[in-house]
Amino acid sequence: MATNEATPSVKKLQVRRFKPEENPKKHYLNEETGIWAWMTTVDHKKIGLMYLASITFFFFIGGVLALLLRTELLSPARSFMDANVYNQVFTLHGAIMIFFFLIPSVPAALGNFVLPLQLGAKDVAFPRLNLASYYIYVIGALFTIFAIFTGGVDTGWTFYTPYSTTTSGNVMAMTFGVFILGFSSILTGLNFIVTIHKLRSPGLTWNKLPLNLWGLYATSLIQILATPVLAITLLLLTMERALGIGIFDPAIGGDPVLYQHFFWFYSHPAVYIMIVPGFGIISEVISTFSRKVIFGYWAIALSSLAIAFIGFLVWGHHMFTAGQSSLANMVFSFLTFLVGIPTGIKIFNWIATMYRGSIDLKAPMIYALVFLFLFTIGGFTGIMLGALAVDIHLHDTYYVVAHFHYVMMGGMVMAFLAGLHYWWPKMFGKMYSEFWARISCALIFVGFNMTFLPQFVMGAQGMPRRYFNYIDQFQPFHQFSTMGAYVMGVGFLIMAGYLLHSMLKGKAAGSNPWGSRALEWQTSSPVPLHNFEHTPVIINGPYDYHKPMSEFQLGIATPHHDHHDDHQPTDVTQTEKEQA
Amino acid sequence: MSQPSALEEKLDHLQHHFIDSDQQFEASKLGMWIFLVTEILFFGGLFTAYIVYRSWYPELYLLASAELDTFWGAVNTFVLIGSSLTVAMAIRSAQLNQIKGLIINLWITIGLAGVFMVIKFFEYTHKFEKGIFPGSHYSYEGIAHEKANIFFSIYYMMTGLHGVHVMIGIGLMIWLVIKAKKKVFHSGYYTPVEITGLYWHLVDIIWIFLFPLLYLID
Amino acid sequence: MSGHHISSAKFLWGVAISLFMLTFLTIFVTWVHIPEPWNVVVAIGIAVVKATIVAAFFMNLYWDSKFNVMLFIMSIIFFLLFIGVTLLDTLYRTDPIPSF
Amino acid sequence: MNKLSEFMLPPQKSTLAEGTDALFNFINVTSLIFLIGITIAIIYFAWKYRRRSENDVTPVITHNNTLEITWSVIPLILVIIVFGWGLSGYVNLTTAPDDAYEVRVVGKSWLWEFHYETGHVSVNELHIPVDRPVKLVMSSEDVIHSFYIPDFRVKMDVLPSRYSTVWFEATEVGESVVFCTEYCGTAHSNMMARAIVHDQEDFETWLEVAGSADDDMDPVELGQELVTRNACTTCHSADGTQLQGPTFQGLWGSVSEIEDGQTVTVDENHIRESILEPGAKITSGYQPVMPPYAGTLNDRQIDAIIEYIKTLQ
Repeated sequence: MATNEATPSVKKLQVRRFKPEENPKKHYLNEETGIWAWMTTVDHKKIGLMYLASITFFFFIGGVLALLLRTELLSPARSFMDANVYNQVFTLHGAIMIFFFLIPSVPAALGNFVLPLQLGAKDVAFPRLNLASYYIYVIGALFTIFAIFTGGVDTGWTFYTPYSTTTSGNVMAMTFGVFILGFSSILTGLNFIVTIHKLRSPGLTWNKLPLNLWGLYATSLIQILATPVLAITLLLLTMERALGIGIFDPAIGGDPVLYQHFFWFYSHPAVYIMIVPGFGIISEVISTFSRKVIFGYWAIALSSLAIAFIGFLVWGHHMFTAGQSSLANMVFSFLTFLVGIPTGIKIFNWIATMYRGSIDLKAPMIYALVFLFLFTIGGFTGIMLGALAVDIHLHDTYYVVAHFHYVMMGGMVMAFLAGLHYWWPKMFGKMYSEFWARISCALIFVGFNMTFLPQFVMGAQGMPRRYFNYIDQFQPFHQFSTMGAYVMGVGFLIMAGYLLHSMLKGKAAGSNPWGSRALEWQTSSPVPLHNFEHTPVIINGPYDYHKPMSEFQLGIATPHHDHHDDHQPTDVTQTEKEQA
Repeated sequence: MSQPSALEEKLDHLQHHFIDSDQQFEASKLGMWIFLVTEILFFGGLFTAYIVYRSWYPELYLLASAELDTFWGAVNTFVLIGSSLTVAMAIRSAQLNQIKGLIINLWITIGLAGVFMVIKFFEYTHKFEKGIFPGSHYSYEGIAHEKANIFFSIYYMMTGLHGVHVMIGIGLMIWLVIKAKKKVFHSGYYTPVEITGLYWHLVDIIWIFLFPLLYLID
Repeated sequence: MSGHHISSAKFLWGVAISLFMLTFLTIFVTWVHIPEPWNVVVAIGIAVVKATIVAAFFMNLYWDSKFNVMLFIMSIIFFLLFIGVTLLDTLYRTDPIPSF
Repeated sequence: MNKLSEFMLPPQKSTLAEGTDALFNFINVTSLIFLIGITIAIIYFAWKYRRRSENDVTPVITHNNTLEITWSVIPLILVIIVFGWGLSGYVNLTTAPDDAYEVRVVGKSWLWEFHYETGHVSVNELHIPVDRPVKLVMSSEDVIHSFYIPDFRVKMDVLPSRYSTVWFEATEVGESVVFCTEYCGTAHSNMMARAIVHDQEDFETWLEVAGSADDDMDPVELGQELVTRNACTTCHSADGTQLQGPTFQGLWGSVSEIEDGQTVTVDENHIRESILEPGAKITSGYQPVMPPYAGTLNDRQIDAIIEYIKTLQ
């Protein structure tokens, strides 16, 4: 224990440089091994990896379901599944992708891993709560799987009443599963907000906070403010089926449009739960691979918060044709356009960051650029759908399907992949094959556009969504779209292949393969069990590439004690307090 | 650092990633406040349903609230405010290291919460006897309004969910009593008492709104 | 520290008694029939005052960090936005009636 | 421009289509210009400023107020234009002229019923006059449906709890497809209808004749016609194919097991009851989803359907 160099009598902060140990023998992956240690771990990094494994599993399931849907749609009417099966499959595809993949993907999986590292903290504020929220997620997932095998659910992921209250199948188990899942999301958000507030390293002021953390912070705020409304909505829906509560059931005097208000009050902000942390990743990646200070730090940070706030006030744009009042339609349309502005600001800031940078087109950067292109298309088609008169024509058609796939998959999933490739060496200390990463990225990019560009045209021509059968005029588009989906599927298989290969036989990555200035790269890869062997001290912003690397590795020595050792010497407590 | 002596005495509770007790306490309290935010929005959904239906059918609320017994509603209000007082006293006892006072105050709170639930139970059974069930099971004919069932759906959801929160509160306080008897709490560490208190006050605040909104519509 | 405010027993009793008085007041007010919509305004007004007292003095927000106060207010603002914007629809719907 | 809109959009067959399409094209073209600009910038920067050595030094550009205000204000102006344009179009779409010809629409899972002021009811066929505003007053019997005619650029949800309206003025004689766009269950994608636009004279003739057209038809032929016209065939096949409901083939005289374990012979009474009150006896293995036809079909028509089913052995 090297506590003596910072004695209680010293009032000034005594910092020195701590160079990260390259390829350490002991790290979080090989200390405390075994199934039981993993399942009971409170280490944020392991919990992050457990989330990562879970969401990968659900992404795979959701993806297979998508391919089944696309294959069925090669021809009109029945080819290998009947209408009821088709309806269940698209419901599951939506519900799994949204509730089990997109919502936890960046915050719970990547966020859990990265957030304390970027703060220089040893863990999140409530580690046991963090583990609990993972198990809550698992329980929610089990309920959903139970629902699938006990009658299935064919309501669409939106559970619109009165269809969801009258249809057969096990809607209750499914809504209850999602209800439980909501708690997982809430607890993660709660944990992150407290962690960002209370566990920042010395010197890490709000204006030095990495933009990824601003993104996660905005996301967490949405999670805690919106998710409870989903909980009450699903509870009311469950009660409607169990006890005939009927607040949303027109058969006994309820109002189904009120359900839509309740549902979208959560589910629109939920879109931002999915995309805002993606913005954070993109900011990190673009700055790192342009090796340049980010352009418009505050513009990007505050626009995340602005999007989070305005995002709460636009839910009614899902209901332009639902029979809500014209006044509400007008207000919602106007506010919807306002969200476009901070989003546009971000795009321009990222491009400006690239200007006169030193751009290295490594896999994470390629994904980030793909994100910029696809998300811009998603954004512009969103403007199209926000325009009242046009939305009347396009609402509930394939145009909407294509739009949100451009935003969610083209935006969010690409950002997630950028983040995954960016932090992969930090997670496992191994490098993946750059060559295969590019191949797979190209396949995904081409396949994605092949899949969804035709859907814009189809939708504008009037092809409604959630259709098992369709009129012949749309067949060529559907076939082209299905081909694209297969190409994309191959891309993802290749990715699974090279990432697995990297995990098993990859070359050692070194602590900072990208030359980043951000804090999480100033510790070893893989990360030590307690993240940093010292208490990091921050004097520069995370994107200050004009300052020497040595200024980013400063810290004060801290005693390193065991995870479960609660008996801390009192003098240490005193010492750190005065220094902080 | 108000009580440095206490800090030095016992640090069993301090987790490894916090620097000191104060940081841990503040973090826990912030966490609880964030949780209360989610609770407010959770009940907020029901209040929204309440307000929307009230704006549509004001006359329904007049008729239907006559079925609710203002007297017992008022008694319950006093009971809950009283229990809020005892919880505040319990925290005070903990802060002053008076473990006996802490346990007594917690027991009184649990008792008052029990009284609340018993009154609620009789209110419910009284309505069930008349056939006032929520939604589609509603069979009472004393209210001349076709949407009376919806009012009672909202009534049962609001008071029922509130009742569930009271039950959870009772459970938490029994757990606190057990912990207190094991001498876990002292003036340097009483975080669970404090945050359970916050929770309990919020349950009280929600009832403060439920009472006039459901019972006092003249 | 802001989080360790200790109230005196007398003070806590005072808070509780003022809450009891306000409860009497809100019941009393229903006996004097105030015309619509002011009866609702008065009832909610008293409830808001009571809630504020509980939040400030029982929950110690009065002495607590600004951020906790902000969180509490923020939750109420978002609730009001939810209800306010929903009412923009529900209050202004037009119900067409078929002519035959 | 015209090529683009012809490729992307269905033909314009109502007075409302032109306005909607103009805004659609405006947003498309503006977006395309921005998208091309952004894409070129990305590719150009990625190439021009590619990393040349590990020791590259980059300039410190933290922000630029003029630039940031510019790229906030220009999009703001553009979206406000789009908002106003969209709103004025929407006001057009929602304000039906007073002299509009009214048709009642009833959505049921999974068919559309159109009631005319003459008392005539047509199923899955909406007959309307050309060059005259038509207002549809719509409601649903069960779950939420949505009434959509792409050629007319109109869409509106059809609710079970209250009425909603949609209006349009068709500009040319012909047929257009009607979709249901709010997911409503198994045969959601088959809940289609045809909007048949007549010229004024034809329309009036149709109204007069439609109610009595089948008077002199042979009952079996009439029955066959009716099961198609009333969308029975959406769920009941005539050739043994398994759909959402029992097939008509071999149905007559068969014994079917109903939900509570009882059996019932398919005779006139059972078929009549099943048409008027489908929920009364559900054949086991099927969902209780069929809408009641009381008020849609008269006795003579039901008899004709029974005669037709008898022939499908």
